[in-house]
Amino acid sequence: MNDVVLEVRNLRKEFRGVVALDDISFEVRRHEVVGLIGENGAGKSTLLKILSGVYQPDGGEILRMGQTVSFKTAGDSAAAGIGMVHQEQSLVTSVSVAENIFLGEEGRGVRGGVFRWGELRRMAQAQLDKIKSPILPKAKVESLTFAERQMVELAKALSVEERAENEPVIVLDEPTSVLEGDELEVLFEQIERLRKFASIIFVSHRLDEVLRISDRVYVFKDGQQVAVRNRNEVDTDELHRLMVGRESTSEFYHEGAQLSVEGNPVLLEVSGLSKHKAFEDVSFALRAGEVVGIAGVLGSGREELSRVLFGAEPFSSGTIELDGRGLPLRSPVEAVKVGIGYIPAERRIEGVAQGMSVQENIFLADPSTVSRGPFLDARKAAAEADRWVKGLKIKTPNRQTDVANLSGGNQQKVVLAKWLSSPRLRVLILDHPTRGLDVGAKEDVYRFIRELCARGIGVVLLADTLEETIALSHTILVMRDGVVQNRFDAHPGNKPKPVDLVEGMV
Amino acid sequence: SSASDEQNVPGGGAESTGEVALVQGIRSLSNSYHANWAEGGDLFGASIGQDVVVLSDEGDSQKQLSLVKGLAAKGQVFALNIDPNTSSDTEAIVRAVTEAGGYVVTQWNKPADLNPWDVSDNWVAHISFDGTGSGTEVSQALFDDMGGEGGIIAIQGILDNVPAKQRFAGLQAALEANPGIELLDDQTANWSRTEALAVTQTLLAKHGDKVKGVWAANDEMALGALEALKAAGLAGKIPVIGFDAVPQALEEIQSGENRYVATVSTDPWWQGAAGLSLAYQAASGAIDVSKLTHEQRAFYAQQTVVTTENVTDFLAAPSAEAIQVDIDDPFARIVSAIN
Amino acid sequence: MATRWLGDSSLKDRLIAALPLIVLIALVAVVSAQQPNFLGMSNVRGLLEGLAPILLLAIGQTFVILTGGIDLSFAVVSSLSTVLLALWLPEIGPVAVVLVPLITLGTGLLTGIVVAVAQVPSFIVTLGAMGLWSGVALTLSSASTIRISEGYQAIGWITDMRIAGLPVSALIAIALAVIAAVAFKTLSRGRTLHAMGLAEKALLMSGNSTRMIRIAAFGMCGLFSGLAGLVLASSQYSGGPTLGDTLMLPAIAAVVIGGNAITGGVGGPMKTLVGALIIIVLRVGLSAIGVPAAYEQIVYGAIIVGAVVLTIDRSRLGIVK
Amino acid sequence: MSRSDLVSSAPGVDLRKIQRLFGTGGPLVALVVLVAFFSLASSTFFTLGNGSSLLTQLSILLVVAIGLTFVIILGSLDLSIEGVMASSSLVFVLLAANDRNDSDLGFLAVIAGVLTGSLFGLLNGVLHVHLKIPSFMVTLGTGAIGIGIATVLFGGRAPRLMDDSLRDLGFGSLGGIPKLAIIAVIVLTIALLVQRFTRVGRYGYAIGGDEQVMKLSGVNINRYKVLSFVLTGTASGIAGVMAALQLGVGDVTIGGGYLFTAITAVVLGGTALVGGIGGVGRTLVGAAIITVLANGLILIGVNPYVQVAVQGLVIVLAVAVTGWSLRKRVRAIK
Ligand SMILES: Nc1ncnc2c1ncn2[C@@H]1O[C@H](COP(=O)(O)OP(=O)(O)OP(=O)(O)O)[C@@H](O)[C@H]1O
Ligand SMILES: Nc1ncnc2c1ncn2[C@@H]1O[C@H](COP(=O)(O)OP(=O)(O)OP(=O)(O)O)[C@@H](O)[C@H]1O
Ligand SMILES: [Mg+2]
Ligand SMILES: [Mg+2]
Repeated sequence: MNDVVLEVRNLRKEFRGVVALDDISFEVRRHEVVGLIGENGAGKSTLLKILSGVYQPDGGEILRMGQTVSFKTAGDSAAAGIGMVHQEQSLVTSVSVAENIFLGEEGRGVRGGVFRWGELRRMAQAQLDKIKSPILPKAKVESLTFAERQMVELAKALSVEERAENEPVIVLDEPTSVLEGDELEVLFEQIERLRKFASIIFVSHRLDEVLRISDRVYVFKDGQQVAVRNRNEVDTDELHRLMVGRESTSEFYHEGAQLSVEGNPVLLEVSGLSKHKAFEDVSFALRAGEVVGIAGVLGSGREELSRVLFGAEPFSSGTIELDGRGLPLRSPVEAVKVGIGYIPAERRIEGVAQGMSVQENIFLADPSTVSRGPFLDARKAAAEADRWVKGLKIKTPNRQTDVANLSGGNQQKVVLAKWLSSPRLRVLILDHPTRGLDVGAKEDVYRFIRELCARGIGVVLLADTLEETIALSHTILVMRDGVVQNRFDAHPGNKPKPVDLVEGMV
Repeated sequence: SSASDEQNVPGGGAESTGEVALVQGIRSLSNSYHANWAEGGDLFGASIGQDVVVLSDEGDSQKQLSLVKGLAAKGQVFALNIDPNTSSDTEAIVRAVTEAGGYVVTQWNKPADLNPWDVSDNWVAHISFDGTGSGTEVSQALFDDMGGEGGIIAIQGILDNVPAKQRFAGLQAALEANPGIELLDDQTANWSRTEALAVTQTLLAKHGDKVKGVWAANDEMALGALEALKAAGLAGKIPVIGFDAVPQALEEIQSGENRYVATVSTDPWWQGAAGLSLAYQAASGAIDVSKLTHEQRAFYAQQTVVTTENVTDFLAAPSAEAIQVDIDDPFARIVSAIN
Repeated sequence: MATRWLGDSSLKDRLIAALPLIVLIALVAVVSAQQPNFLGMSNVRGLLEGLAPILLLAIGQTFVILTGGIDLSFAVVSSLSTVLLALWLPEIGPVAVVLVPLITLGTGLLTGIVVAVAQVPSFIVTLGAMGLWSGVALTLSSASTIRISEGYQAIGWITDMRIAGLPVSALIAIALAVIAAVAFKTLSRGRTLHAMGLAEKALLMSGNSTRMIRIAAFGMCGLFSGLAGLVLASSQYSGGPTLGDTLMLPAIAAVVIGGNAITGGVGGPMKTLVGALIIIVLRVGLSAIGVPAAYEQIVYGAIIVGAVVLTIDRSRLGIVK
Repeated sequence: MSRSDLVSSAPGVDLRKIQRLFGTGGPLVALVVLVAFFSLASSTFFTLGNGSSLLTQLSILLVVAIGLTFVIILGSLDLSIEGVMASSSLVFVLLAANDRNDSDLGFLAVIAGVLTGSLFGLLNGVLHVHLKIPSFMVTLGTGAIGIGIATVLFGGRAPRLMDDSLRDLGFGSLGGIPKLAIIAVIVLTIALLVQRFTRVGRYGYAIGGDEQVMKLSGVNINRYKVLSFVLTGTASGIAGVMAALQLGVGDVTIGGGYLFTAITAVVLGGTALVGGIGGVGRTLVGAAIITVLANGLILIGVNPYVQVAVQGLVIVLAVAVTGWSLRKRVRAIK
């Protein structure tokens, strides 16, 4: 069985009270791409973190090339030729791209403890060239956008191939969740190239992707391995069933539930909005119950636009009106006061308040529903929190758990709950709301978006995929280089095709 | 013992244990002035065959006060000879001692309008030194050395400190008497050698060769200034004076090479020994505080301007015999009543 | 089985939380073993009188430290407030007792505004404020101690009044700590300061005015500095431009040694209370058990470190800076 | 937006180098403004005499602050500086020719003094890292210990340094430049190189920037944290010896006042207390600002009480004004 390059047997991991992995067995064969899917909190990242020496298992063993090994630190695992792209970004923003790519593994870049910058930059450039990225090795990571950082993460993982003496294993935990169009293609090209001499573990919640590039797919559920399938013997529906435990609803996006907004009053009116070096002369109206989707690739300016609408960044000219009244928006404070909510892409820092409990996070924006005067109504708060945890299927030991201990997807659900729990909410700005959510959860989110609309709340949506954008939106703006190229009416019935959007995007 | 400190009978604790505890309160042992003071106290302790406890507050008024209050814990009458950190601490200290039924002699710092007889017999006396007088004297020594001509720079102590102010007042008095001398500049260096060095350097740069003499409110700073002079190659050309008679200053005066003209000695050994002795005699009942005169309870004690003539008398700690006279009669060195 | 785990961990948590208290008790035990009267009425009273100003300063500092900032000017502000009292009590009498804390509240708010609006690190701003306010205090008092005789009765009670033989100053300070702690627990936004220290950006992105929160925290610190000033002036019968300065490090140490995270987000006034008690016992205890003055600093330093080893709750601190 | 300045960040090297070294112009501007102001306000400010006194006053502060930079970059703090300086100054003087004992180790004494500092640094680092105590508290404690040890060594009377060749380092000068300043420059150069080209230096930034992430990369964080503390301790040791050379004595209070001045210098220069950002070069600017300010205020004869106040105000203004344009809406300030 020397064909197996990496194997785990009966792996077990508990976090004070939570069983994250329960008797997991898993193997990676030479030069194959192994897909790993499972609902949020199924234990995927935990397994991968054990493989990369971040966590220590509570039971079971890891075999590398048939030899039992134990990875005390991330260094050990890297030395054994295992490279990892973490789900939550793991770059040090205060230092350069080059340093990040080789952090702790500078190789030729450091001689006798002395940094040779020229060499290090050349090495980094080589890695970046692999993924055709224009990013400069000397650039500070903090100056990069979220997705650009993801590319650096990728370059970092790819650098393992040189390091590993033989049979490198490259582990990618949801690398595609922030990538779009071109970037995705680059990634898949790389995987194709790598598989010639390396093995790859690939986690994604986009089942079609998984099927497209994996040879075998493992399905995790509640910390257990519930199925292994070869690519040729499954389809996405079956994967979905294995994962969620029920048939995928025929009508994933609940398009049927999309109500017409004809004649609804205009909530948010944006006219001639410009931000220096970001976007120009953007105008649109958002009606009660309407979803305005904004499509565009990186640098299209849509991220900046969404932040400006929330007051998180100043704008240079134009007006933003709510119910026909102009908004000062000097900070998010004013935005939230008038009922604008925002789900940021930067979940770890701007989304959840790490270190605070799930409950505290849920009522961070608007505790009014659970307060009696200035005081907290503890019983009500507890009940409400539990209701949200149940309603959004947030996987957490209890409402007191530190939100930092939740799986990525579940953290996202907590952020969602934070806004949904506010009766003040009039407009919700969603920047990649389903990023990192499993299909089941995605479906829930779509359902919630429909319900919001039904409640007459307006939604500005920066979706993960074009399909999502098209399916959920009433109106679609397509942006390129900070300018709105096209507008599509996407009411039920006359939805545009992805290709229609793409031509405006690139 | 709690009964006895509820109604505070002076010496109420005395019944509990016979012996009187001997306590010195100083800033810290990390400066030679207070080290010598503590040494003097030990000499007294030895003379009656008892150990002396040293409370050092590290310049922290609140700590000093807590320490004094802590003395009550011993449930024993105590005799305390203390240098209050600042004059704002004095009243709190003496009241705390009164409440604990101990006996205290304070030195240097006290609010002008507060006197032992206003407070209680547990505050035996306050001893201080007329900085103005000595300030005038030692300044005169500096001016004489300069030949009564030229400009000087003055380095002041911590600004809200009474002796610091008196000493500067002394300087100004001396300036009145010496029209030939001009005060070019005065700056504080907070009693610190390091700061004094920096300040002196700057003032030298500012006033150049107009500077003919350096006046410092204590020896630490004078020695700092001296280093600045050395660096500028002016050591030995420009005379320096200070206060407190710390060992290194005395050695400088003795060697004379750097023209360290004079300092003022309040005789810290005496302050330690006589002060503690006075408190002890009150505590042990040897003297009846209520019968002491106002002059005996708040007086300026002798201090000496030290120059090459008399420096040898101040170089080392006094012998046990030498100090015995002051132990027997703590009032021997009274110069005058305070105010 | 999961429940078993929960049971254990929460027990462990409770133990960790109790450690500062255990350390305190241990210290007291050691000292009173050497010094039976240490827990005697008169000495306890002495300790508590010493506790009051440090505790007040430390509580104020806790508000700021929870937000992840620090206020280095607080001790100097308390000195300034004693000077103001000394100058005003004879003039306006009891009014000064109300006015002065309000003024220090103002200085605190001012600091907060500079930090929040100009977005300058609190360390720098308050370092500057330290210089500024002590300059002001020196000038107002023309650098000398001002004895308070006329109008003293307006603050005299703070030192003289006793309840069950215990000084009212300390009792008030402790009461304030408890009130603050209860407020943190029961107010619906009671955990906002913690959120500031843990995740400022997330807090702002949830529409909380991090600016206002920060300003308020510094305001509280200023207010408490003023209260500490009242106690100091009362126990010293005077105002002095440097009266409270030396309490700066002890008060900050009290906050941290009680188990509050210096990086913010973790802790509360009750931890501070225990920390302040530990510091007080240390300051007096060492000489009480007869540690020679020359070695006191060494022992003090060693015990500080030793105590923190036990009192810091690492499981909640995350990264230790 | 970000992509464009990424691609275009190649040219304009010189300016970038200066920035990388001395930080984003701000503090540098403040320094220039102060120098300009004092040169106009006082005829003596820009003279050779004052120049060399500025240099001497800068040198020791600079060395302390440089050392401190290494731990502040980690996001940690070292409050033990004054205690360490006290101990190392006494160790040094008591081992060199002095008026207390008859030892005369000459330059070896210097080494011993410096190593005393390194040892304290090691102690700080080990306690902080391995017992997981906030550096703030560890160093508060060890600082007291340092003062304590110094007090014991001091034994009631400051020992004098009698070795003339060593003393000359204290106040001698080489071609008009004080020897102390030359020492400081050497320390500065070494520190710059260490920070730019060694693992301690580089990883310091990464650890301060995001320690959690640093863990994921498998670097042995603890080692480099401890090393940083050793660097700081060593610098304090050097500073202690320098101070002893300058004053000609070993003294318990010899480090008095350096702690806060040094922290101010570091932060004023633009090194963030939260860690990750800054550098030794910026500290030079910060220390210079402080020294110029103190010196200048005396020259133009500002009343001593007011001096403290003015210094405070200028420090805040310098940082606030120079950083005004950098304000962001969503930002953790601390
Ligand atoms: N550090 C931790 N402390 C406590 N619990 C944890 C920790 N890390 C993970 N868990 C728990 O372990 C379970 C598995 O988490 P994991 O991150 O592996 O899920 P996942 O499969 O990666 O989900 P997602 O698709 O959302 O990333 C979750 O219930 C999570 O709450
Ligand atoms: N309540 C608040 N909480 C947190 N940050 C805020 C708050 N209000 C404003 N800010 C941010 O603090 C900074 C300074 O406040 P100011 O009132 O100048 O905002 P601003 O006018 O948008 O700033 P600018 O004039 O630079 O655009 C601004 O960037 C602002 O976005
Ligand atoms: Mg995951
Ligand atoms: Mg503005």
